[in-house]
Amino acid sequence: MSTPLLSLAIWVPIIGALAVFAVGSERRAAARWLALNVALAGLAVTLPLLTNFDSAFVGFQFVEQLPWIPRFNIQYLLGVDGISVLFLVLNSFITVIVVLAGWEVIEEKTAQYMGAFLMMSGLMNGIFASLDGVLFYVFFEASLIPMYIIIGVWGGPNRVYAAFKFFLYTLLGSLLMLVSLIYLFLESGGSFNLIDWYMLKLGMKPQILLFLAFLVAFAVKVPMWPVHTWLPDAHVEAPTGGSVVLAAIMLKLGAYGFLRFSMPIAPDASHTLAPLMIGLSLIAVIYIGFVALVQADMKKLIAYSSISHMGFVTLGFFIFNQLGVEGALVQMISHGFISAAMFLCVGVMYDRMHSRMIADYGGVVNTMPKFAAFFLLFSMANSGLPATSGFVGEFMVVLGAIKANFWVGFAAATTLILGAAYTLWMYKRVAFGAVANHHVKELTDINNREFLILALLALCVLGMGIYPFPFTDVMHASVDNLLKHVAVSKL
Amino acid sequence: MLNQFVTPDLQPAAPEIFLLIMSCVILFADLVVGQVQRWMMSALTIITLVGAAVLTYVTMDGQVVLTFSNMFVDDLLSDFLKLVLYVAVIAVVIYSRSYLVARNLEKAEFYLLVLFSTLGMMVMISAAHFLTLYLGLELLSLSLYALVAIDRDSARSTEAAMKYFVLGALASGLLLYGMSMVYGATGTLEIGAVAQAIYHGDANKTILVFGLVFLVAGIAFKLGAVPFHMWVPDVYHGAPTAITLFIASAPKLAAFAMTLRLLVYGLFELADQWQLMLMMLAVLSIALGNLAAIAQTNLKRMLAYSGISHMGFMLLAMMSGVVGGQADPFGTLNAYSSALYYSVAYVLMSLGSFGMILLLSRAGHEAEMIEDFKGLNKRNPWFAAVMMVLMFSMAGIPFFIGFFAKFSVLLAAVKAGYVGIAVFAVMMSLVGAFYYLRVVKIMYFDAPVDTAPIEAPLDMRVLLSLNGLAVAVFGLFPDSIMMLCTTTLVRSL
Amino acid sequence: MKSLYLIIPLAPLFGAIVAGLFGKAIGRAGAHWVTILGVTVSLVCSVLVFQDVMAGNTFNGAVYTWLESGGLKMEIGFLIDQLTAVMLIVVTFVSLMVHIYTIGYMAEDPGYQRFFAYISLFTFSMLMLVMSNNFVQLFFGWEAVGLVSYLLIGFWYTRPTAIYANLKAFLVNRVGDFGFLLGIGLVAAYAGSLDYATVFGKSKELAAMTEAVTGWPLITAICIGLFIGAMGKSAQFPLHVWLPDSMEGPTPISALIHAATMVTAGIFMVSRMSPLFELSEAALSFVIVIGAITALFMALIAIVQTDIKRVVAYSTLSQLGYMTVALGASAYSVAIFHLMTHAFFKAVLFLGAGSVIIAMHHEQDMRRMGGLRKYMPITYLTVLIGAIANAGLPPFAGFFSKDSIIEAVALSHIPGAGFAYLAILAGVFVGGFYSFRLVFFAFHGEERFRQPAPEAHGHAAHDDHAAHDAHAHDDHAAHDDHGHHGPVEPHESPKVVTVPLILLAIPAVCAGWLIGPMLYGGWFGDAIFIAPEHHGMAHMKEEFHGVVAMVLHGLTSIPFWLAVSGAATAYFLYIVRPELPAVIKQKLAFPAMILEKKYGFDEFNEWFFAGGARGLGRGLWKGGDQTIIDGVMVNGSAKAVGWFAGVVRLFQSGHIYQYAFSMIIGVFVLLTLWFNRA
Amino acid sequence: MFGPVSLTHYLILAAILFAIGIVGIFLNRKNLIVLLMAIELVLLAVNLNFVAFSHYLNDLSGQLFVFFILTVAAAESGIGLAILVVLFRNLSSIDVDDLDSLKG
Amino acid sequence: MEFKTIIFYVLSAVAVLAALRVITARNPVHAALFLVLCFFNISGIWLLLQAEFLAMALIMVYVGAVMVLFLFVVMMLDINVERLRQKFWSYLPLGAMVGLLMVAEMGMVLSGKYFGLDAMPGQTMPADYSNTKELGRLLFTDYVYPFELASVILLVGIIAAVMLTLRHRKDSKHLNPGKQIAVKAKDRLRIVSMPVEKDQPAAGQGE
Repeated sequence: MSTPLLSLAIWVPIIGALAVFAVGSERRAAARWLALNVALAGLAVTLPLLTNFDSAFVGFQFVEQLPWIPRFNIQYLLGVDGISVLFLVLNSFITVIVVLAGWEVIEEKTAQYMGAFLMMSGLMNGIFASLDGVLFYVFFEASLIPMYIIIGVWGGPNRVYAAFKFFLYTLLGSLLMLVSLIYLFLESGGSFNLIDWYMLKLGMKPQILLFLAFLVAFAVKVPMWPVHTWLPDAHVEAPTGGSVVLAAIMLKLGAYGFLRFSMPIAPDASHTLAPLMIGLSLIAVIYIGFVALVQADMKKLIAYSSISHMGFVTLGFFIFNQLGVEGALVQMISHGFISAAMFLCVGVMYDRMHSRMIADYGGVVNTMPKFAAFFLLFSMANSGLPATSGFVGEFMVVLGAIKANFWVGFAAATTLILGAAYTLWMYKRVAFGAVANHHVKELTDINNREFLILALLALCVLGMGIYPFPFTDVMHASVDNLLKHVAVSKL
Repeated sequence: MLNQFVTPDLQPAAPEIFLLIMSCVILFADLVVGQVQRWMMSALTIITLVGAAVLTYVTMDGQVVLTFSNMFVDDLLSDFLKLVLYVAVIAVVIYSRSYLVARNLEKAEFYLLVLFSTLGMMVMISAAHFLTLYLGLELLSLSLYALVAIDRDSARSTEAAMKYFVLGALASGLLLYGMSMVYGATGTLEIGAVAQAIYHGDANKTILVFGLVFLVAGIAFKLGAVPFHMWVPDVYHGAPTAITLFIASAPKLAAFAMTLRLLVYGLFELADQWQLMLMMLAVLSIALGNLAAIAQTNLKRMLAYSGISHMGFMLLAMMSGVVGGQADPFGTLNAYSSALYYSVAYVLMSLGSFGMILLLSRAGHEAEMIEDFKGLNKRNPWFAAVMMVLMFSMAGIPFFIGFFAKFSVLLAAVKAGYVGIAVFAVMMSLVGAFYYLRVVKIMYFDAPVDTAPIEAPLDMRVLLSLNGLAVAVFGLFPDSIMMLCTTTLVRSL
Repeated sequence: MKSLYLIIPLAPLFGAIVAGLFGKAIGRAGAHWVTILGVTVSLVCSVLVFQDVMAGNTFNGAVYTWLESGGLKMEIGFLIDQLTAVMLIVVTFVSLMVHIYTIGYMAEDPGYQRFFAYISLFTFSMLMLVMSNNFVQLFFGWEAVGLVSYLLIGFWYTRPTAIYANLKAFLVNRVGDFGFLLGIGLVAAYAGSLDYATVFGKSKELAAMTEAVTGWPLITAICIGLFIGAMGKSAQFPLHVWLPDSMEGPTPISALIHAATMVTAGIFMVSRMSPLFELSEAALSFVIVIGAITALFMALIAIVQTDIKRVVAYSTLSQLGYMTVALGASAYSVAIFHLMTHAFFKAVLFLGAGSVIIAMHHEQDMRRMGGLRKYMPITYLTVLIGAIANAGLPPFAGFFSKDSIIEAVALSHIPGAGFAYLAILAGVFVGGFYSFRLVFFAFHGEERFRQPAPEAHGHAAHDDHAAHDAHAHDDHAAHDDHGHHGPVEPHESPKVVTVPLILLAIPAVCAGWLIGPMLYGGWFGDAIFIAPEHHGMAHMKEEFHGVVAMVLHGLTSIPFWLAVSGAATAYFLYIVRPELPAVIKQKLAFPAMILEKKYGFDEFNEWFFAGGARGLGRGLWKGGDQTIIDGVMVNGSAKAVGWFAGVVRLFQSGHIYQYAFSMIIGVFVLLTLWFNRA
Repeated sequence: MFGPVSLTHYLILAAILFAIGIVGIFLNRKNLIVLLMAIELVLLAVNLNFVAFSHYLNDLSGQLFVFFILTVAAAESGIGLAILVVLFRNLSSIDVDDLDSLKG
Repeated sequence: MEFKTIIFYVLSAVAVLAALRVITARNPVHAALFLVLCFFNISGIWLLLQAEFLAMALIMVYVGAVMVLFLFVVMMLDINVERLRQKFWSYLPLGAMVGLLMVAEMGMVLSGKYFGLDAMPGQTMPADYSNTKELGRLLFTDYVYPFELASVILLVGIIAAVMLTLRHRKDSKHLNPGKQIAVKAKDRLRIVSMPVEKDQPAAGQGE
């Protein structure tokens, strides 16, 4: 057997996290250096996934299969396809960023902070790599724990409410999924293997019910309207790193779930309920767009913008064409970079001013020109400017949507206006203008560490915007296969 | 006449006999040792339990052996449960010691009563006759009543003991009434013979069901299922924490054994009837346990209510064994082994949780309020992590043992077609997650109020750590215990 | 040759990157040298390409595959044909002039390097736009110029008006892009490709289709969608509102972006899409009506403006309207021709205005000028040339293009052409009037700059807009100065300012003479497609007998006399009877107010769109998210559970008898239930 | 009904005693001792059941069961009364209503 | 109505009335005495059922030991009798209703012909049959295991009762069994070696 790359991607960060915990917060420097090394190692083990990935191959690659709980035929079954492979790399990359972002800022319980993020990184890799229902579920839920701790321990003043809301909201969804998984296990004659489930014939009613159960689970995670209200709270209260991971990776889990579970397992229900999904997605895009416009808190604004962008993702999935699905996937990755960068930008300011309120800022560009340049780039990317990654996904989804239904595309395209409006209006109030107060006047520009982080993300954002071909190239075979599968009725 | 009598085979009961003898030894040793060297008591107790474990393990052959005129059964199930029981009791003894010493409660009687109640549980586990079941139950209960009142100068403890006593006696009355009805209907008190009689249709169903109601009531009391749960919070709360630890852990195994022996071994033919009763109890327990726990500020009380809901889950598995009067080899076995697994998992988690309260307690300070855990992460990250693992495990979050317990129970329920109830159960466990999270919140998010260092003997620290690790490790590799549960039941049913 | 094409956009990009990222390292001189070098290289290459294209070598090919999905292959590639070649020359030439001019204009600005980086970046974006061979790249360039425009309008980011204007510009443009994107989406959905050549090849098929969901004629839907984009970028009514405000940017920007190049992107795009537009009568009607409205009504506003740059800005709007009208009349080549001539003379006007502004120490109000002619002769002369050209008097550049437009509209038969014809004729008069009003007001008559501030300074809005142009570093000081300008002594601007003015004035005079080859010489070859039924151009070709003949003919035509009368009116009102305008204004208070309020668009947008969106957002947030979802659903259910928990607790009263009772009831209920079952 | 004494008679008598015992438990709000006595009544009823069944089934195991119940009940009473005494020492009352410090 | 029936009804009636008084009596001493009465009657009924040994045991164990214990405790604790009766009547209707309903329900089940035992008029044993002997035989053979368990239960009862109620008062005189057992002969008995012969002291000193 070749190197178990996926297992490495999962367990290197987790075991590393335990090691970081063991180092303890008293030895701060040692803890964070170890954490950085672990994060880098985590990234290093995911890179071969990309280089060795055979994009022409339909199906799962790097498959690892071991019995885990033979009692219920639960397997330690890992594998990636074109849909999931990129997320592992993205996740590991973001972990590095997060570790760097918390370098000096986190003064309390540093080891726990770093360890929690590494732990989460491993768990989330597990989610993307699992091909067994229970294994997926286990990772899916376990990842709540570190996030709960992160929000609660290092969060803002209202962190307790936010952490609870986050945890309970997401748990609500996943518990229903658990029942669905069990149902599928029994229906499939005793298998938790996803691939078996894909082949499983199901009646319309079970499909609808399964779809709805999965919907609750994934919709909360995405989050879709109207189960989105945990996100702004969680984002606002979470420390910068938490917001970054939340926005960049965690939200993707829900969307990924739609592709992995809902659509292939219940294709007929997916088609039947597509109008519902599209409707909810469009509400997310438009309704949330308006809501984002009036936010006074930067993080909240970006959080709402995340919801809106994720609306694009779900929209892309449920128009059932390749442009839509691939666009949505591209959007997910791109949003991973952009939202991470946006939250980091807010974090940079927050670290200096300890305020996230837009009104407390003004004229930041005067004192932090380098930072303002990055911030502008990411703001523009957030509003979907071509040549940034933010454009690619939105463009593809809009094209796909218009192909599916003009009015859907029409509604989706309003994000062009709304997205620009709320992002740039915020940028205007924060960065432009004369120096608003003496706090702003005393701001210092970003240091080398911050520069490095932002520059890395900027490269990603631009690179993906200028040459997205490799990203979609990886997906083609898998997405194509998925769409073909979904097109065939299971009734 | 007398010459017909054959001396019973004592070997299957060797652990019980050993335990009894050792109890007497300890009783006498107390006289000799006196106040000064009490540690010897706990050492002797542990030696006794270990010895019993060795005996149990050595005599374990997987055969179903009946002895004492078919009153005692030694099967794999009993051996397995007893082994878990020893482990639990050993943990209880180790966790309790410093707490008891600090309160001047470490009397020989404590160890004796613990051993006697252990004996009672062993008798229950091995009961093949209504009488032995009853006697085992009483042995257990009487010891527990006394244990609850062990801190005799505490009004709270004695109040709890009184409540426990009155309600417990009422419950045994109910149970006995049910037994008498079954006796009347079948003409026998032997569990196996009862099953045979019902199978052959000799007994009247109406009377059986009439008796069954009382039996279920008695069982439900012991498990602490709604509406027979009222004693649970008060007793858990009122009893000294060391005793609560004991009541909340090991007896659940015995209660499970009792449920299994009475309902499955004895009245399996009536499964469609008692399953419905259990369903009512399960639904009520899950709902009420979780809801009431939310409103608690006392950790012991909270864990009591959580225990009620856990027992509801266990019953959920018990009620899923038979579908439409038909026993399906996979489903039935899975249901009961899930219930067994759930009980074992619960005991493990319960031990750890109450152990944590004991860990934080010290002379003059009962760490039983949730508030007392404030900022534990600052004080001691390791034990905060252990408690977190326990809480998440109780909430049924993976990768901990509680998740797989819940998982297998839900699987059994869905398999039996109770999808609605399964959904209800998970929704209620969402409510449950709230109060477990609150404990984690207190430990991690809040600043410590009490900054006294945690003083606990090394053995307790080590064992508690192992306890937490077990919850985590058996969560990562749940199959070993699951398989054990299944095998046990396959070989014993 | 392909590498040559690549050099054209990449050279300015290189300059932009160097100046932008390493501005500090290379210093001010380094920044302007590297960018000017880049643009110069670009210009040289453009000329080479132009020659090559004239020799018949067009090019259409991909550079790399940008994306491929769902059978849609999107490439970055170049389409080099006659249309592109013309645009290349215009863009690079104007850009180079602006670069040079900037050296002088921005000499003291602290953001010097940044400015050069921006304008080079703009040049790159614009070049990408015009060289594109597909919709994706077009859209990229489209948005990229928008971005740079955003950056440049807000160049002086400390000024509230500037950052208000740039946000406004971006958002209004986004509204246009919204339509544009829908148009592109329809193309992609129905043509299955975003490559020009492929799409144009399928244009006939597209024309026969209807949109599946809406039932609209497909080609019309596409064209109107695309044109909405053009309306945003080319500031057509009602999306014109951003352009006047964009004058907040430094003057070179107004010249480069908001007059010569970016705003004409829409015109260029529609011309590029002529194979599609030609197939939709409805779309053309729409185009011509919008264009006509813009041409006339924006020109009217210019009459009442007193800010010198704003006059030019509204004039630009009006001229863009003319171009649009030409498009609607299927006279694409005329539109491009006007685009080109306009680029030159409008650049002259803007840079001239800029020169005046420098001379006046950043005073933009014409009421504080007058009689500048003798102080700054070169500027005066060039501005005069620009004004004449703008007014469309022969034989200046504007004449040929404007006249051709009028001619083309007259010959057009599509619905709306009649209205358009009247509108643009009226526009000619107005154009003549405001052009000369500017000249007379600023350069002739009384020297008002030595007088104390007139009452208009009390107008807050104007104050803000007219506030100190350059020298942002001295922002606060400038604010303090404002309104207390001491007597200024105007003087001619330095060479870096005047040389580009002169260089631009030359084509402003003579560019029109290219009319023969450009319009009727088959210059554009296959680049522009005209449906046979739109025979206006063909007819005009027959009528055309050379430049001189046209000039002579022009002298007898109505437009000429309208323009002249407009100029004469201006002379009368501002030289002969300077006190009259005030009187007229008093007499016609209501129309004057409408014009001064610019028809109330800004107020309406601010109230309806901006305020409405904020109101809606707040409503959805407070009402939807906070009250209904969080308040009722989330916290409500949490509260309900909590309340329920409290109730459940009450059962646990602590009394034994109650506990016993609960047990008994349990048994009792079970008993009763099973008694009934049995 | 007034025919020869049958099993049913005994059972119903037992049921009546059982009910009285149970009602006694929750009816009594003041005196814990009476509570204990009520429990004795319940056990008595059960014993009666066993004896009656034993008689009619001609099977001695019922009587043996009663024998053990009596034994256990004695031990139980002993412990119950011990707890009662301890409680009285702590509370100076055996009022059932006073036993409410643990609740909620 | 045969004699046995009359006896049954008389005994039953008294037993039920006594039971009712147990739970309604004002004075706990009375309650205890009524319970004794009830036990006596039930004992009589058991005699009807030919369970002679148990009937005796009930009297001896219960009446003789347990109830006396009850009485001791009642008397030992100083209880305010008046207070004990408050609010009794307000709960009575509910209690009576539940009790009656339960009896009715149980009666309906039990009076049905479900057992099939009524056909048997009960076993009449031969005159030389000894219920006690039979019980004893079983008790020490088949029931040896429960028998042992019962002993353990009683042991627990003892231990518990002692643990809960035994108080070491400072001024109380008690023996420490541990010490007693640990006593060694040499602690208590000092063997003094005395010379058989003793020196003659000075005359007259020993007087």
